[in-house]
Amino acid sequence: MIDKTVSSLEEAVAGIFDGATVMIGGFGTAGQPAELIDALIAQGARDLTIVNNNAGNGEIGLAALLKARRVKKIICSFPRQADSQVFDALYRAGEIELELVPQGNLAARIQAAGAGLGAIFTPTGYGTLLAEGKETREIDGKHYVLEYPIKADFALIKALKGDRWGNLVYRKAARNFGPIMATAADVTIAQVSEIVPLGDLDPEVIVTPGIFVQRVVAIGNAVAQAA
Amino acid sequence: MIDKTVSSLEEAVAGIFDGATVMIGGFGTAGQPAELIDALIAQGARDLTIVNNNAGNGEIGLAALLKARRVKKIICSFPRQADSQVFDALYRAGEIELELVPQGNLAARIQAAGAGLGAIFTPTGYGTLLAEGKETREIDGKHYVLEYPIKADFALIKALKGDRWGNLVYRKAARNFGPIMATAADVTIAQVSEIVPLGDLDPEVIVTPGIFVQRVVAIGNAVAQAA
Amino acid sequence: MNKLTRDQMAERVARDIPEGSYVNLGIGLPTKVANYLPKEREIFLHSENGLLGMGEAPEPGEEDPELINAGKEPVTLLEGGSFFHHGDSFAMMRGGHLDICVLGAFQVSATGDLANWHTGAPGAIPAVGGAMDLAVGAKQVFVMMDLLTKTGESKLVDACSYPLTGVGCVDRIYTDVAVIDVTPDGLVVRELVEGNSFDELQRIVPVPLKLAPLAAAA
Amino acid sequence: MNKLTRDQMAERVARDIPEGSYVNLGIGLPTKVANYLPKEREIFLHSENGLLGMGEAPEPGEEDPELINAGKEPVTLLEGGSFFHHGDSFAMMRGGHLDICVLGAFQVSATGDLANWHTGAPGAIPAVGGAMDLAVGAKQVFVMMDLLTKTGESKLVDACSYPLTGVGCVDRIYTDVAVIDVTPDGLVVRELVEGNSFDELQRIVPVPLKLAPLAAAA
Repeated sequence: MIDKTVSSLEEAVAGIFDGATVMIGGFGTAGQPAELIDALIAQGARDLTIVNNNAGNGEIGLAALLKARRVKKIICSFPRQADSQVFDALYRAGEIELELVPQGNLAARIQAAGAGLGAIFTPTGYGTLLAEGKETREIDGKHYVLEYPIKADFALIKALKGDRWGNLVYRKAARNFGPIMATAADVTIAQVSEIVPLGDLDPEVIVTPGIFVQRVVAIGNAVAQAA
Repeated sequence: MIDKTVSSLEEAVAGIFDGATVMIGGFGTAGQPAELIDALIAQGARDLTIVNNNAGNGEIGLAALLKARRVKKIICSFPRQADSQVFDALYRAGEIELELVPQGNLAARIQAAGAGLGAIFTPTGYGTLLAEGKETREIDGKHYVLEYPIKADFALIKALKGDRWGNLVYRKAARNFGPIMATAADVTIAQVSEIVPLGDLDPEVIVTPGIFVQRVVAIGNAVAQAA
Repeated sequence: MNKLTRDQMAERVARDIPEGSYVNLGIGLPTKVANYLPKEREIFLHSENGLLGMGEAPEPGEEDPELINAGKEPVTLLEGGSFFHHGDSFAMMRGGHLDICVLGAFQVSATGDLANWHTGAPGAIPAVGGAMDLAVGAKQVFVMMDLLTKTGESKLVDACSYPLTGVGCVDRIYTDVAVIDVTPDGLVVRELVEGNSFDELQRIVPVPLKLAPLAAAA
Repeated sequence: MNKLTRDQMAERVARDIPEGSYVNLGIGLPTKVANYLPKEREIFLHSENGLLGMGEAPEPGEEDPELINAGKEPVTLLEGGSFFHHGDSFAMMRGGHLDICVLGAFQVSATGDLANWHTGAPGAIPAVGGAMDLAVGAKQVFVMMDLLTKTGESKLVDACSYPLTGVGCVDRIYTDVAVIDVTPDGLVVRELVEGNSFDELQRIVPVPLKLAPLAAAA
């Protein structure tokens, strides 16, 4: 019997190694797997490259990981926010590397990794700073920039429900990057509000099929009272 | 009030012009929008380029469209089947053009069109007849072929339920090409077993959001008794 | 010159959004447009974080931290709305499925180049989000901005001095003093706020303008 | 030489599929492998038309024309299975998410080139389906074929004469007389059907073979 559920957050983040590339789901705090991030901080892996839409909010979650000095580089689209003070300070001090990627290219590059494409010509960013030094091409009268896949060793994501095969469904706008990050990491680790028996999730509504998920951990349904 | 539902198959296929590129959903007969195809035959458009996984089965649906001599060219992955006699005869007589595309490249090229990419480097087909004359590139030690998007003027697809905003859900393996073709056509026309009131489809389980659908027509639930 | 308030600008943009449009309203000023879309007109608001059919702000106390817009403010979802992941959301944007996006701007050039994400100032931390995807992807790109900076310089320029968001992507500019189209023949003033004259406008904009009001501008 | 029947070949392949594997069984002979997967072992069968967790053939009368496999035969879905569209399905294949695919073959070369979609015969109507995606995408590509053609020629060849499906993609070949791995050091015989000798095998295969049985082959 295959059972991808693990019984502790510690077990969930086991094996994340120094220098790993780790995708972290979420758009701001919606969909951010805060408990998994806390477990990663406790686990101790350092020199991480983080892929996330943002660069942390306030002092919790991703911001706390940054504050613990575990992150060497962040690949994101929107670091600067009203409450991104942790990142801002590290960045200004030259203590974190930033690769700024337009949000749609971030999504498309993650998808390209998950789908096994070698590279994509995307229109986004053509003629801008963010395409400097990149190969471009005119196709049918429109300009495109060549962008490469973003793969990860691990993905930490948050879903609403999961089962022992790793099937996942999400909740509202917390879905955001979860389903695509799950496809692009060697080991995808999902925190869910509830682990349900196999067969409980309707095969028509499963958003992330279990093939993309290696570990599932339940964190209780504190965040999903409305589900 | 926006109402994308139309009351007849005739209205559903109105405006499909001679020479149009038309995507038709389905994998064999599962998900094939047979009633829309019959309506297209009655409508009379000719010199069509058809994009489908197959090239018709038996004498109905897509095979009937071919038999009516409305198709100039077919883009597909698997034309030859036990019951593809209509296509076989036209092809052998030189009366239909075939662009053979590996199934995954067909899907990826349709997705690229829907997502606004200019081209993709795909590993599928490298070193084969189907990549002859195409640009290739080695990326990180692996070989890729450059493939371009496949767009369409119209897509005819089959779904289980739809609403007046064009939101769709599908049924089992009849989903196949429907959701991706919907993204890649200027005008996507969906036949559904049932039109439901707005709000009946759970926002979490809508597979094709209405933005990708221009017309919805109900054909009764003859095929969906198990739904 | 007479100037529209920010709310009047939002109301002006809202008037030009037809029923049935798929629309993305950028963070900041453009978000205000939602307040002026007539209730009887069905317009589909898209938010890049995976929502279509976005509704109004929730009642106080009804906020859901997992139901937010691209500006990370609580929103609601209309009946008929849907949720999807970031890949699908940006396919909608980049794939030309949005009819209109409305963006703020630091500068717009005479040829429709847009600068709205980065001042280029030393020490500034850049953040781009989905702006570049909207700029290249939407069928029509509307910009909404005051014509002048706080220090009185025209934000409508010959060539942007700030880093670009997109090249030649802007279709129409709603300013506090006039509505201006970017056309193959250059910038064309379609509408002047009541009391403003074309000559007055041309004096403060360092790019040649033409005057060609739209018959059905309202 | 002693030869396995087609069912024995299917049984042999099935033995090598570990619990928890994500597996795609190609159309034709490979489909038989499903019949020999031990019921107590949870293995996830993928079908490129959008199924994961495919089950057995339905009872007669229970067939659903919208629940079919890639060979367009009626199947069932296990509890825990899921449906998805062709884009996602081929992302699973091309993106390296399948552990194993099992494909039939016309020919396999000494370096693991695969030919299984087209005889190249004049007048033949080619059809490729998902074979090329499986060949490049699965972590391990197993081929399942009789060693000899009906006219007695080796299907294991120095270089394929039929049009290729994929270059250097095959990892292991299950034939009716032996199991052979494609390795950086060439073709290595891992297992001979009982009663067959290596020398005998080498005599009919026009490519140099090595013998290196796997300790834990069964």
